[in-house]
Amino acid sequence: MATAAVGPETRVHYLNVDYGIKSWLLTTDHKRIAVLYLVSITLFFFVGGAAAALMRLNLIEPNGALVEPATYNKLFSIHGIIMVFFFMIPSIPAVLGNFLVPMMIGARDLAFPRLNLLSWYIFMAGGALCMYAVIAGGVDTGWTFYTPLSTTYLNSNVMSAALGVFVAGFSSILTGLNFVVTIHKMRAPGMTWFRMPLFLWAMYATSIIQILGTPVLAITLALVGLERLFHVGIFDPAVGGDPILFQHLFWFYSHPAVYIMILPSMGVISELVTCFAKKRIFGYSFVAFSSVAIAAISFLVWGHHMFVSGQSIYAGIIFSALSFAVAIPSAIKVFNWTATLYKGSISYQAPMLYALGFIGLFTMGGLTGLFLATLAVDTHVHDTYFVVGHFHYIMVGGAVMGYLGGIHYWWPKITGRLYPDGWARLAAAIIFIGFNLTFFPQYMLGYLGMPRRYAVYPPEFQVLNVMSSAGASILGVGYLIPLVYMLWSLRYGPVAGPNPWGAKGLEWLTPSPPPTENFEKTPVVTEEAYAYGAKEGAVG
Amino acid sequence: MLGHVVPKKIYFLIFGALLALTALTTSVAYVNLGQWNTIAALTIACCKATLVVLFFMHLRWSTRLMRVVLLSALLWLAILIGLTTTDFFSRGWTPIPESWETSRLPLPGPPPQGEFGTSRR
Amino acid sequence: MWQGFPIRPDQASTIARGVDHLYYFLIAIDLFFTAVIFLTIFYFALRYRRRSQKEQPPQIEGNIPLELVWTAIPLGLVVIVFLWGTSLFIRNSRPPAAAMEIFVVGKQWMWKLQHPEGVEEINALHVPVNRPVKLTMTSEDVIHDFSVPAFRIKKDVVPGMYTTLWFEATKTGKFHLFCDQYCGTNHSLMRGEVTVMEPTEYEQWLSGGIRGESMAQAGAKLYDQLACITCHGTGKGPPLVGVYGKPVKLSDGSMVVADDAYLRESVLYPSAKIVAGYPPVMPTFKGQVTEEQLLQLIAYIKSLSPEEGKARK
Amino acid sequence: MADSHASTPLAHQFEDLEQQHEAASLGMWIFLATEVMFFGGLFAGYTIYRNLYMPGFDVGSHLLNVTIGAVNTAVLICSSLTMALGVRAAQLGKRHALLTFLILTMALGLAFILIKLALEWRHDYLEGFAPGLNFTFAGPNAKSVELFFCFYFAMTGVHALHMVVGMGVLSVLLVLAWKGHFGPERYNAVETAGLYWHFVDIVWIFLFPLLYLIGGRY
Ligand code: HEA
Ligand code: HEA
Ligand code: HEC
Ligand code: CUA
Ligand SMILES: [Cu+2]
Repeated sequence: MATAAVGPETRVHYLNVDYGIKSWLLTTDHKRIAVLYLVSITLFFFVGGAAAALMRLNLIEPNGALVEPATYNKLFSIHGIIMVFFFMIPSIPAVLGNFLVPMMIGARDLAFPRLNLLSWYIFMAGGALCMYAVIAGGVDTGWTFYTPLSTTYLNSNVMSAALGVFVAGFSSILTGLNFVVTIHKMRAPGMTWFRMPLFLWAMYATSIIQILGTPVLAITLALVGLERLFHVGIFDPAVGGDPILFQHLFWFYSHPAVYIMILPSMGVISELVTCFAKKRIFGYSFVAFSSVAIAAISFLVWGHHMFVSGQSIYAGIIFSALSFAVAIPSAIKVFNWTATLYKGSISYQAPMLYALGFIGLFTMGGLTGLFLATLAVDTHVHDTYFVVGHFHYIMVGGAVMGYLGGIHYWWPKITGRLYPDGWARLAAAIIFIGFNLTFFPQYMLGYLGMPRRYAVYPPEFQVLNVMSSAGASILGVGYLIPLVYMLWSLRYGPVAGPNPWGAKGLEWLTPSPPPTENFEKTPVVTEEAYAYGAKEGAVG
Repeated sequence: MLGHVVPKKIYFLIFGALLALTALTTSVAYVNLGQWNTIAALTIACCKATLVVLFFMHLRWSTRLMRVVLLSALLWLAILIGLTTTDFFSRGWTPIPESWETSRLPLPGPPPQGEFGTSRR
Repeated sequence: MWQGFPIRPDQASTIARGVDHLYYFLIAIDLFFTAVIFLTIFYFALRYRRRSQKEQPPQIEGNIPLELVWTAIPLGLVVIVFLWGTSLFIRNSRPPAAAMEIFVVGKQWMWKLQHPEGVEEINALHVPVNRPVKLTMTSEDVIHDFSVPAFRIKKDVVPGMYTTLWFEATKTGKFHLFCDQYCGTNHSLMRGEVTVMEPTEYEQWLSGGIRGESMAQAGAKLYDQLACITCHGTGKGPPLVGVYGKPVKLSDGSMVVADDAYLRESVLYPSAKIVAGYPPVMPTFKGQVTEEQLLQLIAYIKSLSPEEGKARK
Repeated sequence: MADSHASTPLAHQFEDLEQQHEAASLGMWIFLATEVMFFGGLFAGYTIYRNLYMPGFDVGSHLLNVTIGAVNTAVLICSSLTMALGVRAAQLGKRHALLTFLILTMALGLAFILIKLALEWRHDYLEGFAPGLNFTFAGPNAKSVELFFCFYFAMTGVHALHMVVGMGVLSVLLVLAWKGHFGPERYNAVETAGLYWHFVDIVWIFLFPLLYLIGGRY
C-alpha cells in the first residue's frame, strides 16, 4: 500500500484513547463494545467446544467411553445452548456488526450507544445465569426445552438456564433494534440503500428476525418457567394443555434464529469474495433482496421441525412447501458469489480461503436441508444424526467459517496488526479437513438410523462414530491455532496500515485502528459499493 | 419544535370516543348475538386501538416508516396465529381416508368444540 | 447392500423402498449442485488467479437472464421433490383397511406393547410378515418417539393424545426400535427390537406367549368393575353397542365420529362432549384408569361393533 | 431513548436534533413491535385453546367481574389521556403542566394496579381460581376453566408487570422534569415513554374483551 503506515502506537485511536478496566466496562464506543463481545463469545465458544469434545470422546465406544448418560445429556444440552444463544447468534452481529455497521455507513456511532453497552451487560448476565446452571449441576433439556419434559419431569437447573436464555434474548433484540435505527437514520450523505455494502443488507435482514422473533421465544420460556414454578400449566397435558403448542412457539423463533446465524455470514462472504476477486458483486440487487427474502420467508416454515410431532399432516404439507421456498434465495446467493469469481483477479489470502470453504460447505449443508424439508424423507431421518450433520454443516461449516473469515479480514482494522498469513491458511485447511471428517460420517449414521442425543448406541454404528470423533480432534486443533496466532499478532504482528487488502468500503478509508469518532470528517459517498473498477485513489 | 403538537381538543374528543366505545362493548356483551358477540367485541377493540395509535401515539402525523414498523408487527402476529391455528384446526381432519374418493366420514368440517376438543391424532 | 459399509438400513417394509428412491433422487440433486459449485469454483480459482497486484479485472454488474435461469432450475427441482415427497408421505400416513392393531404406551424409559389378543411385550414387538400393522400410541409422561429405521417410519408419542403409525413388514428378521425423541436421562436406552416372523411362526409365538386375556376381554372385565353397565345398558346412558366408528350427534348439534380419541375423551372428560338426548351425568374416570386400561376399554367398546372396528382403519 | 439525557440536547453521534428525534421514536416503535410479538405468543395460545375448549373458557370468563374490568379500562384510558397531555406539555415546554400530568398518569396507573390486586386477584385467589396456588373450582369443565385461569393470570400478570415498568420509567421522568430537564428541544424521553404507556393501554383494550366479555354475558 502506498499510504504511509503510521504505527498504531504513535496515533490516538479507539484502543489507546483511554486505559484501564473502567474505560472498557463503561465505554459506549461501538468499537470497544465489539471487542468486549469478541472476548466473551470466544470464551463461550471454547466452553461449548469443550463440551463437544467430551461428547465426541464419549461416543467412541458404543457403551459410552467416558460418562454416564445423565452427564452426556447435560453435555449436549449445554453445548447446544451455549453454541446457539451465546456464541453463534451474537457472533457476527454483536462483534463484526457492532464494529462495522457505523463505519460502513459513515456514522460516528450507533444510534443508541448506551443501549448498546446495556446489551452487552444483559448478554453477560444471561451468560452468567447459564454458566451458573452448568456449575450448579447442569441442565439436561437439550437446547430445545421441549415440554412436558422441561416443565414437569426434569429436576436439573432448567430455571436458571431458561432464564439465562430469556435474558440474553433481550440483548439480541436491543442489538437488532439499534442496527435498524442506525441503518435507517444515520447513513452518511450519498449512502443510498443501493450503495450499501451487502454486509449491511444482511445485518438489516438479521435484525428484522431478531426484533420480531426473539420476543416469542422470551414469552415461551417465561411460560415454561411459570409452569415449572407455579404449575400454571399452559402446555401441560394434565389440564388439556398441548405440548405441541410449545413446539410451535419455540420454533416460531428458533427456525428464523438459524437465519440469524447464517445471514450475517452470508454478508461477510459478499465482502470477502468481492475484495479478493477485485470485482463488483455479480447481481448486487439479487443478493441484497435475497437476504430480505430469506428473513421474511424464514418466519413461515417453522413447522418443518414438527413433521412427525403429531402436528396435523395438512400443516406439515404447507410447511414443507414453504421450506422449499426458503431454499431459493439461498441458491441465488450461492450462484451469484460463484459468478463473481468469473474473470476476477483472485488471490488466496486466508479470509478468501474461509470464504470459499463457506460456499462449499454451506452448499452441502443447505442441500441436505432439502432432504429434511421433504416430508417422506424427514419421517425417516428426523431426530437422527442426519439432522445433526445438516445443521453442523451449515452452522460450523457455514456460519463459523464465515465468522472466522470475517474476523481474519477485519482483524487488521480492529487491532491495527496483521497476523501471519501462512499460519492462517494452514489453519483454514486443517479446519476444512477436520470438519468434513467430523460431520460427513454423521449424514451416513443418520440415514442408517442412529438417533441423536444418544449417549450409548448399538455397536454397528461404531466405525462411523470413531471417524467422526477423530475428525473432531483435528477440528479442535484447527480452532486452537487461530487463537494462538491472533493473540501473538496483537503484540508482534506487522503494522497493517489503513487498507491492507486493497478493499473498497468506507471502513477502509480511516486509519487502523480507527479513531474514536471513526472518521476525521463525515465521508460523502459518491459511488456504488465494491467499485473495484474505479481508479485507485478514487473515494469509494 | 420537533414533533407535531396536537390540539387539546382532539385529545379530549378521542378520550370521549374511547370511553363511549368501552361502554358500548360492555353492554353489547349482554346481548345474545351468538358468534357475533366475539366479532363485535374484537371489532370494537380494534377501533379503540386504532384511535389510540393514530392520535395518542401520533401515528397520524408520523413518517411512513413508523407505519411500516407497526404494520409489519401486526403482519407477523398474524403469521404466528394464522399458521399455528392451521395445525390445530386441521388435526381433526386426519386421518386421511383410505382413498380420497370413498371418504365415508362427514369430515372435513369445522372441528367440534368442547372440552378436550377435537379428536386429535 | 454392501455388507461392510452400508449406506442405508434394511429395506424391510413396503414403505422403505419408496423413501429410498426419493432419497437417491435427492442425493443426485445434491451431487449435481455440489459438483457444479465446486468445479466452477476450482476452475475460476485457477483460471483467474491473481497474477499481478496491478491487475484490473473487467467489471460485470450481473446478468438478468442468468439470474432467472438459476432461480428457475432449483425452483423446478424443488417442486418435483415437494410433490414426490408429499404424495409418498400421504400414502405412508394412511393405514390400509384391515390392519391388525397394536397398542403402544411409551413411558420413561420403556415401550409397552399390547397385541389385540392380549399378549403384552416390553421393548419388543413381534409381527407377522406381509401383513399391515397399525399402531395406536400414547405416552404416560413425556414425549417419546417410536421409530423403526428399517421400516422408515417414525412418529412422536405424545401424552394426552393418540398418534398412529402403520407398516407392513416385507422381510423376516430382527430390526431396531428406537425412541427418537429426547425424553430424559435414559433416552438412549429406550430401545427395543422388532421381530418380523412368518405368519405361522407368529401364530405359534402368540399362543406360546404369556397371554393374559385379550385386550377386549380385559376391557370387558374393567367395564364390569367400573360399573359402566349401570348406565350404559339401562338407558341412563347411551348404548355403546355399535357406536364405534359411527357419527354421533352431540347436544350442541354438531357431529363427531366415535373414534379412539373420542372414546378416550368420553371416559376421561365426559362433560367435554355430551351426546344429544342424554344428561351430562357421567362421572369422569380420570385417575381411575391408566392409559393401558383405557386402551383395553376402547378395545372392548370396539368389539361391540365388530364389522365397524375392522373396516375403519 | 436513554441517550437524550445527555447534558446537551444533541448526542455526539447525531448530526442534528431532527435526526435524533426521529431515531428515538423509530427506536421506540420498533421496541413496541417486539412487544406486540411478546404478547403475541400469549394471544396465539389463547386463541387456540379458547376455540378448542370453548365451554370451559366461557365458564371461566363468567367468573370474572365485568364491572371491575370495565372500570379498570376506563382508568387506563384516563391515564392515556393524561399521558398524551403530558407529552404535549413537554413539547410546549410547560414544566408545571408536565409535572402535573406525569403525576396524574402515575396515580391512575397505580389505581389500576391496586384495583387489579386488591379487588380481582385477591378475590380470585380466595375463591380458589388460582391455578397452582389455590384452585378448587369443581364445576363442569373444571380442567378447561383451570386452563382459562392460567391464561388469565399469565396475561394480566405480564400486563401488570409492564405497568410497573412504565411507572418506574415515569418516576425517572418526573425527577428529570422536576429538574427542568425537558423543553421543546428535548422531550424525546417523554414522548417515547408516552408511546410505551399507550401501548400498554392498547394491550388492555384487547385483554378486556378477550377475558371478560366474549364468553357472552347474557
Ligand atoms: C444456520 C443454521 C441453519 C440454516 C441456514 C438452515 C437452513 C435450512 N434448513 Fe435447517 N436446521 C438447523 C440449522 C439451519 N438450517 C438446525 C440447528 C436444525 C436442527 C434443530 C434441532 O432440532 O435441534 C435444523 C433442522 C432442519 C429441519 C428439521 C429436521 C428435523 O428435525 O427433522 C429442516 C426440515 O425441513 C431443515 C431445513 C432447512 C432448509 C430447507 C434450509 C435452507 O435454508 C437451506 C438453503 C440452502 C441451499 C438449498 C444450498 C444452496 C443452494 C444451491 C447450491 C442451489 C441448488 C438449490 C436447490 C436445488 C434448491 N433444517
Ligand atoms: C453454532 C453452533 C455449534 C457449533 C459451533 C458446534 C460445534 C460442534 N459440535 Fe455441535 N451442536 C449444536 C451446535 C453447534 N455445534 C447444536 C445446536 C446441537 C444440538 C444440541 C441438542 O441436541 O440439544 C449440537 C449437537 C452436537 C452433537 C450431537 C449430540 C447428540 O445429539 O447426541 C455433536 C456430536 O458429535 C456435536 C459435535 C460438535 C463438534 C465436534 C463441534 C466442533 O465444531 C467443536 C470444535 C471446537 C472445539 C473442540 C473446541 C476447541 C478445542 C478445545 C477447547 C480443546 C480443549 C478440549 C478439551 C479440554 C476437551 N454437536
Ligand atoms: C352415571 C352413569 C354413567 C356411568 C357410570 C358411565 N357412563 Fe358413560 N355415559 C353416561 C351418559 C349419561 C352418557 C351420555 C352423555 C355424555 O356424552 O356425557 C355417556 C356417554 C358415554 C360414551 C359416549 C357414547 C356415545 O354414544 O357417544 C362413552 C364411550 C361412555 N359413556 C363410556 C363409559 C365407560 C367406558 C364407562 C365405565 C368406565 C361409563 N361410560 C360409565 C353415563 C354413564
Ligand atoms: Cu423415550 Cu426418548
Ligand atoms: Cu428450521
